[in-house]
Amino acid sequence: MVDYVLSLILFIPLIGAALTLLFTKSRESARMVAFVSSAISFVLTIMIYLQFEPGIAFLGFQFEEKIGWISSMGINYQLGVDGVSMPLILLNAILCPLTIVYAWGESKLPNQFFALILVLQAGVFGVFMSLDFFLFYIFWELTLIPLYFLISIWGGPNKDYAAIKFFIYTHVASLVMVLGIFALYFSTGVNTFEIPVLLEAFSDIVSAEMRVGIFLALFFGFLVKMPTVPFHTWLPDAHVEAPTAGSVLLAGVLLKMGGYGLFRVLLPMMDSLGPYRSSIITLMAVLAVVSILYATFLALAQKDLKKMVAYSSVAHMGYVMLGAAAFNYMSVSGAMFQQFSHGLITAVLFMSVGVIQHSVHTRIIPDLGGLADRMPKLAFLMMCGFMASLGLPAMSGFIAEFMVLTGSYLTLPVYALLAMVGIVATAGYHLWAMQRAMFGSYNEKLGEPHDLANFEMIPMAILVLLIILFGVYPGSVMEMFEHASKIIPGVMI
Amino acid sequence: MNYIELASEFAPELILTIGALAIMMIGLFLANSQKKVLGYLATIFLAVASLVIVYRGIYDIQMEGILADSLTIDPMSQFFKLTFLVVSLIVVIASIKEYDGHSNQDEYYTLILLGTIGMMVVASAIDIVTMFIGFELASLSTYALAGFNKKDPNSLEAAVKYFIIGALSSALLLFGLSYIYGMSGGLTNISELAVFFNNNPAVLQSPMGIIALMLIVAGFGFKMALVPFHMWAPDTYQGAPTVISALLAAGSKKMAFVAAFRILLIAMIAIKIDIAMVFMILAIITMTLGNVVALSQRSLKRMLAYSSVAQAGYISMVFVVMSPEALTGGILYVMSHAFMKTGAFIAVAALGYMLLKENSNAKDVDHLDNFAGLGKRSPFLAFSIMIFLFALAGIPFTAGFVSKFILFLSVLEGGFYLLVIFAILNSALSLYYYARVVKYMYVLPPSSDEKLKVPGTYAVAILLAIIGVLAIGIVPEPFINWAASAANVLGL
Amino acid sequence: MLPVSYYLIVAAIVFCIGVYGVMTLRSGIMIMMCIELMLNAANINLIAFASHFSQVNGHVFVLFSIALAAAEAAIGFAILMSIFRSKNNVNIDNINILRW
Amino acid sequence: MAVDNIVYLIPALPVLAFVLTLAFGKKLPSGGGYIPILAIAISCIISVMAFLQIYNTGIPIEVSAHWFSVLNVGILIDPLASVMLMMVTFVSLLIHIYAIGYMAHDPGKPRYFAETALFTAAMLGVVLADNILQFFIAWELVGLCSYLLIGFWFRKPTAAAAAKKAFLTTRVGDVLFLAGIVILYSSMRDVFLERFPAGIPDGTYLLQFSTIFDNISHIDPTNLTIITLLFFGGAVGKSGQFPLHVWLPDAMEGPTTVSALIHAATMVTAGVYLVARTFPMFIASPAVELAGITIPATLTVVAYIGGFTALFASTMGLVMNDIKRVLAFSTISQLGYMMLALGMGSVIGVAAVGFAMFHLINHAFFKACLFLCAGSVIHSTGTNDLREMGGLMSKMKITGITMLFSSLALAGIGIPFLKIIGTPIGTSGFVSKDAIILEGSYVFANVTHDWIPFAFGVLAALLTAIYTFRLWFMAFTGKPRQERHPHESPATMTGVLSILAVFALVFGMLTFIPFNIFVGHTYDHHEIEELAGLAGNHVIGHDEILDIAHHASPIITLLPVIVGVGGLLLAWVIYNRRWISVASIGNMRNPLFKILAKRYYQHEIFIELISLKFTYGVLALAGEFSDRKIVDGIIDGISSFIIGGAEVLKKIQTGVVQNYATATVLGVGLIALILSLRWVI
Repeated sequence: MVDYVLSLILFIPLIGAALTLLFTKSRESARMVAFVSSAISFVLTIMIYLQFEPGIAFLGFQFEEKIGWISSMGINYQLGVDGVSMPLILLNAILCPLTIVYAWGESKLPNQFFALILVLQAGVFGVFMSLDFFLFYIFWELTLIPLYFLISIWGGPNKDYAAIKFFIYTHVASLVMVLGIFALYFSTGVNTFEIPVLLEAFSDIVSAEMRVGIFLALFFGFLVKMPTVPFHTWLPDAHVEAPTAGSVLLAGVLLKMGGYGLFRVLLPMMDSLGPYRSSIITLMAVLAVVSILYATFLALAQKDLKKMVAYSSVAHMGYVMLGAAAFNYMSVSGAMFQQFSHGLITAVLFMSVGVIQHSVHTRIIPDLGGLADRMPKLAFLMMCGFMASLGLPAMSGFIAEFMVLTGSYLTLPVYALLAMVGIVATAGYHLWAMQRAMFGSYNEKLGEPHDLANFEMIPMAILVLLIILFGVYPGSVMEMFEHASKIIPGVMI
Repeated sequence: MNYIELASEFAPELILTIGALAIMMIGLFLANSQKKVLGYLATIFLAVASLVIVYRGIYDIQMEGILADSLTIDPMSQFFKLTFLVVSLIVVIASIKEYDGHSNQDEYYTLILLGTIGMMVVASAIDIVTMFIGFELASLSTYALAGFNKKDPNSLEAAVKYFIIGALSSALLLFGLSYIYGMSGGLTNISELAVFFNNNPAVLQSPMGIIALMLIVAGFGFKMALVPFHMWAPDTYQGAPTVISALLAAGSKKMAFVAAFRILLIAMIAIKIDIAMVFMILAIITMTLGNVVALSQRSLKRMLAYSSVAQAGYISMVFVVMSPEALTGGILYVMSHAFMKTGAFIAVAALGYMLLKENSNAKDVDHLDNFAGLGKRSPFLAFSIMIFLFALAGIPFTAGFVSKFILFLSVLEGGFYLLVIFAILNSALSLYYYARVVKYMYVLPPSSDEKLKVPGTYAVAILLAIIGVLAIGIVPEPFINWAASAANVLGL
Repeated sequence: MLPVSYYLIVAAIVFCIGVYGVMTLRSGIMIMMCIELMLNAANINLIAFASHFSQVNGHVFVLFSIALAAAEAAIGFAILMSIFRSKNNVNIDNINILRW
Repeated sequence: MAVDNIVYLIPALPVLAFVLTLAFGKKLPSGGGYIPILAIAISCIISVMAFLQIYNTGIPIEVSAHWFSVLNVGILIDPLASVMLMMVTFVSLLIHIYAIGYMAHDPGKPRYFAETALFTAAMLGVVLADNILQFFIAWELVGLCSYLLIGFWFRKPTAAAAAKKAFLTTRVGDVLFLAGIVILYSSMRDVFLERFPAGIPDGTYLLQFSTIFDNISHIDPTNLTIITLLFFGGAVGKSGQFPLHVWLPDAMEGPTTVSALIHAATMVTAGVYLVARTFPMFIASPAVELAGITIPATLTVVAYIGGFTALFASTMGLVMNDIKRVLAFSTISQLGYMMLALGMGSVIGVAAVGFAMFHLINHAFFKACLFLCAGSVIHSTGTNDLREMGGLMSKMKITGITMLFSSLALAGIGIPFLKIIGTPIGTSGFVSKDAIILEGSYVFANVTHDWIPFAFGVLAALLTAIYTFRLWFMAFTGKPRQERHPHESPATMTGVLSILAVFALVFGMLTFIPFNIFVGHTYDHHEIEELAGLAGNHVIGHDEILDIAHHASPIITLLPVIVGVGGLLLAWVIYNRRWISVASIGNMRNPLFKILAKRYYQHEIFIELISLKFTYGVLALAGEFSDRKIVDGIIDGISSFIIGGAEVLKKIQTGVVQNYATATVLGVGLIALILSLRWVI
């Protein structure tokens, strides 16, 4: 079984999706089938996580599977995991079942809803596992479709605009990325789409301009996905309209695909960029810092709680970029950990916002007020989430930010210090929102809200516990990231 | 080569010819209600012809110079013939229900078979005379088919526009070919022409050669529906009977590609730079205009027509890149597009049929509004339309993705960055209107809750197309190899 | 014997007249006649070349082309007849329900 | 070495108490308040055991373990930490006991006790940290608890706003602190890479205090000054020094016990503790020149900011009518004294740490006592407003007397010149403040001829006495100004008050000498001298300090007491005897009064101008505008351009077939044009 374990993890959600879509008639059976299939994936993921040995060698993949597919073009069905992907796979395996539990009460077309979530899960697994660019791109695209449907069927009032904007914007980016893949494919001349082979062959490309061009094309694809200012505007719109489960997965795992691409594909190329290396690093650093500061101030300006959280995602992903740009193992492993941690944190935030929306039917911060009075459980969990998001120590976000900032200061001191300016404003919008939405006297116009239902509270509580757990003891996840980042060629130790 | 051998070489064409004649004859003796049999008969003939082609070999067959050097059988011809046959087969299957009880069914099926023969002749032709004849045979049949619903003003308008522009283009093509004939000192065979022009490139670069090129490109551009020779296409695809639109978009359009491959890329390869320049501009404006205007369409057939225009733009990048890889991609794209477009049109036809059955006065059955809530009314139909549209948009696991992937890869490999960027942006743009249909089907509420039952023959036709789309999408290897061997024929 | 260019020039003129007619005339029948002109211009070319090179190819081509032109005319008139039946004229410039 | 194995329980028990109280508090009597009391009591006992061990052996307790990456977790109990540890556990314990009574009627008790337990744990984390990052983590967590507890009555909008303000203002300091850590890591890394070019050996933790202190001399002096200045920035935020002191008065929105525990005794002193903790770095930081700007030596900055804050805050304390705010300003002012004391380190060396810590501990007792007394008053009168109090002495004897004692301590009343075995006689505030002013700033002035810190100290002492007794006289003497009938608080509360009052009175006298000797052992004197040498300073020895202080002129020696007693009398004259009309000074027409009452317009500057007008109004809204109209506007513009273009382009399709024919012919022309381009090119 171990031979195909990755395929199992990948395909069980897909099978589950098919079952859910075709054979479940009631809400109860749909969510049960969906939960069970994602839970099986989770268990299998834990199994391989425990067997995983961190940091064998650069491009040393484990649990590898390879089946020829389109041999004339060197395309294979090839899966494998290493330290970069393993924790992210774990993240995906954690978040999806929790999201399904959170959406336990979904009553609009439940079988389609849960099926789409499972497809999304499978797509993201695929991206993190693929060792073949063709396969990678297929899964990369495949994640768009379920989310497009999640937004456009279960979305808010302006869902058409948001869904299509999300769809087209990210599609354009992935097409640019695929151009980079094409160029990489033919200019290395190795006649294969295997990621490890292409990465190793990248330095053999004679023309430095070509190498930079490939790098930039791929970079653009990842940039939009992360997203980085100024290519971020699809994200707030998508979040505002998406149903909570969609937002959770969008921010929780889909954005991570962008960062994953950065670590998997671009950083190993960094050393081969020759004379352009420093300008590329400057570009990345500028984008990162601009993302952090700009998105932070935007978050401050938002009246819609969900939009605020969306902008906070942009800012947090800015740290990922900064860590990658600094290109030393501390910052890179911090950036990787930031991805992991942000996935957990943002899920809590979106779930909290979802609960507010659901029980008082508005998310506009000035219209809320004093919710802590009527919804103490929510207030507690949301407070935990907000604190984690603003980078409070003993929560996972701090570990990540500390590693990123400390690491970045070693190579990009000015940018690291600039990024720190955002920290105060980050605390500012979180606390301001908290003050206006949760504290003060209860706004009676909001009616009688119900506090968290159990199915909402359990996933949020689990996430909060995980955030604290990883904040207090980053342990094996951090170890994997560290080993993975130490062996990237050219990375500063 | 005796006649028996000759007949065996051309068994598929002969079978269809016999079939066409037989159907016409049998039709005389059948009542309208019984003529449905003819549809099954045509299906059988087409199926048998396809099987013969497959049996005869599709990869490595090579027979030159049959019938006074006018025809050939090579992987390219086999590839295109099989494509045409499958498209016709799907169209015929779908038509069985569409024209059940119609008094002119015998003519209808005869015309389809004759048109298919014409296309197959073009696929095989290596002589410009033969090619022109095949071209005209296919065109004439389809002119009539486009106007087949004589009582329907849309159908008539479609036919008349198609006919006039078609005839004009034939004349342009013929005039261009006459110059080729004259310049080469009386050669009509393509390989001989290639030899001649390669030895005397100056001839083709003379004003006369340039005029010939202009006219030939215009003639083919009409069939391929390249902007600005595409003007007939949206009107005709919209007005013609939907199944015939499928035939036009998937069949006769592709015929122009195979003809152009042979004439432009073999015979006139001496001026490949001029050809590349022309097609570079045409490809860019074609794909851009097609996609942009498709955005504004509310009639699904018209939208598919513009999408078809845009796809022709992608395929015509082959004439710019002119590398074996590009040609492989282009040829594979031809087949993929045949499946996707046929499927899409047939699915629209099925919906139209059901809506008309529900309410015989329904107008504009292909209007986008009629697709609202189709996911609830007919899950099968909605799902298949979604697959076809996503395939057209180039979403993974479909034929459209694989062929776009290979085609765009080869264009980039050829160093045509600008072109590929245009193609990619257009591809992204196209997602907008495809996704809109999907949104209508799955997001918007249906106008009535009544379930729609897809008739059996439609379902079979759609399934065939889906199988094609997914087969190329999931197991592309054999198809790519096949397309590559077809591409090798041109010896680029 | 006249040089071949004379024929070609005539053919070109005829062709251009045909093109002009297709672009400007209203009646379907007139347009079809113009198309015939264009086809025949091509035929003149072919014949001229064929006799110039003393070849038979071109003649064959022309014969086919004439046959095809006839078939084309048949279909064209059939379509125009149908139009005439429904509209009582063959002015095709006001057949424009399908547009945009 | 039994204590070594259980020291981790010191912070762990309160954490456990936090979890238990949070989970089961609702079901237990007193909101589960006994759980943290028990836990903290045990922590307190262990702390004392640890103290005894260190006192006896002279060897600090060090426990360390790998955490992740290049970081470790560990516990370091040296004399400095030990005294702090005992103070924190003890005061926290007393305040928890007091809170059982004080919070008895509040429905949010379980939450209160959970949060204070967490706070205690975090504060102990600060104290025990053996590396700067762990210090920072705990430092942030105490900030969180402060936030939660200030906003404890979250239904009150002012409380919610105050909580946010507190968090944000301290966050400014925290970011500076974090930046300091980041730069420190980088500098340390450079130091070690120079020493081990092949790579830093495993098990070296660059942020561990011991590692840092061993390598200070190798760190680039410019970096060192920047790092310490940034650290001090953190301390400024946490300890409410100018200009980041604005949050502390507002923080009084929390329950009074919280003010006593967090905003008087423990958390706000963390900043002082930070400077004391990293004192070797501070003392080694020279004045440097960076990009043409001269940056003064860090300790000089510390001294000036501290001294200024001491004076500045006390001026505002003069006019406040809210009993707790007076105390809050007093806290800021006293923290300024501690900073001032530390700032003297460049001359008096490690003695500065001793004086600052001594004042810190004393302050913890008397200020906690003052706050708890205030709490007791508020508890019974139901108001914070001094103007509504008066004549409480008769109703609340114990509260009044304990408050009087602690006020005496705060005002620094004692007997000058009289020393028994070297120990001055007076309230604990007198002992420590006297040490700071005389043996600290006077000696400093004597050596460097810089009299400004001394002046700050003396002036602040005068004002301190005035506002302290203004408060006491207004609350406890005169006629009752309220309808309500106050009553004495329950025994749990008054018991705690009494204990604290006793400490406020005698702790200073009892421990002055041993305390300073003990704390002085934290750092090796010779090393400190060497480090001071790096910054170009000469540290004088203990005997020399005493020598200079003893030879000061009697006026100087008397000055602290004179101003103390003078202030007391002035307050008595105005607020008890009322020989001078309060109204004639304290009205808004008096510009001096107005500016004080408006607290130097800090609210206007900080809240209105910086946060609302600039950050929100300018930056955030400009960002929002650019995002919607420019960044997204371009995207939307492209899409509407294309869709609009589609509407235009589709009109080409006129439906007239002749036009199509024309297009075909034009197409041929287009091809001709393209082909002719070739000739042109």
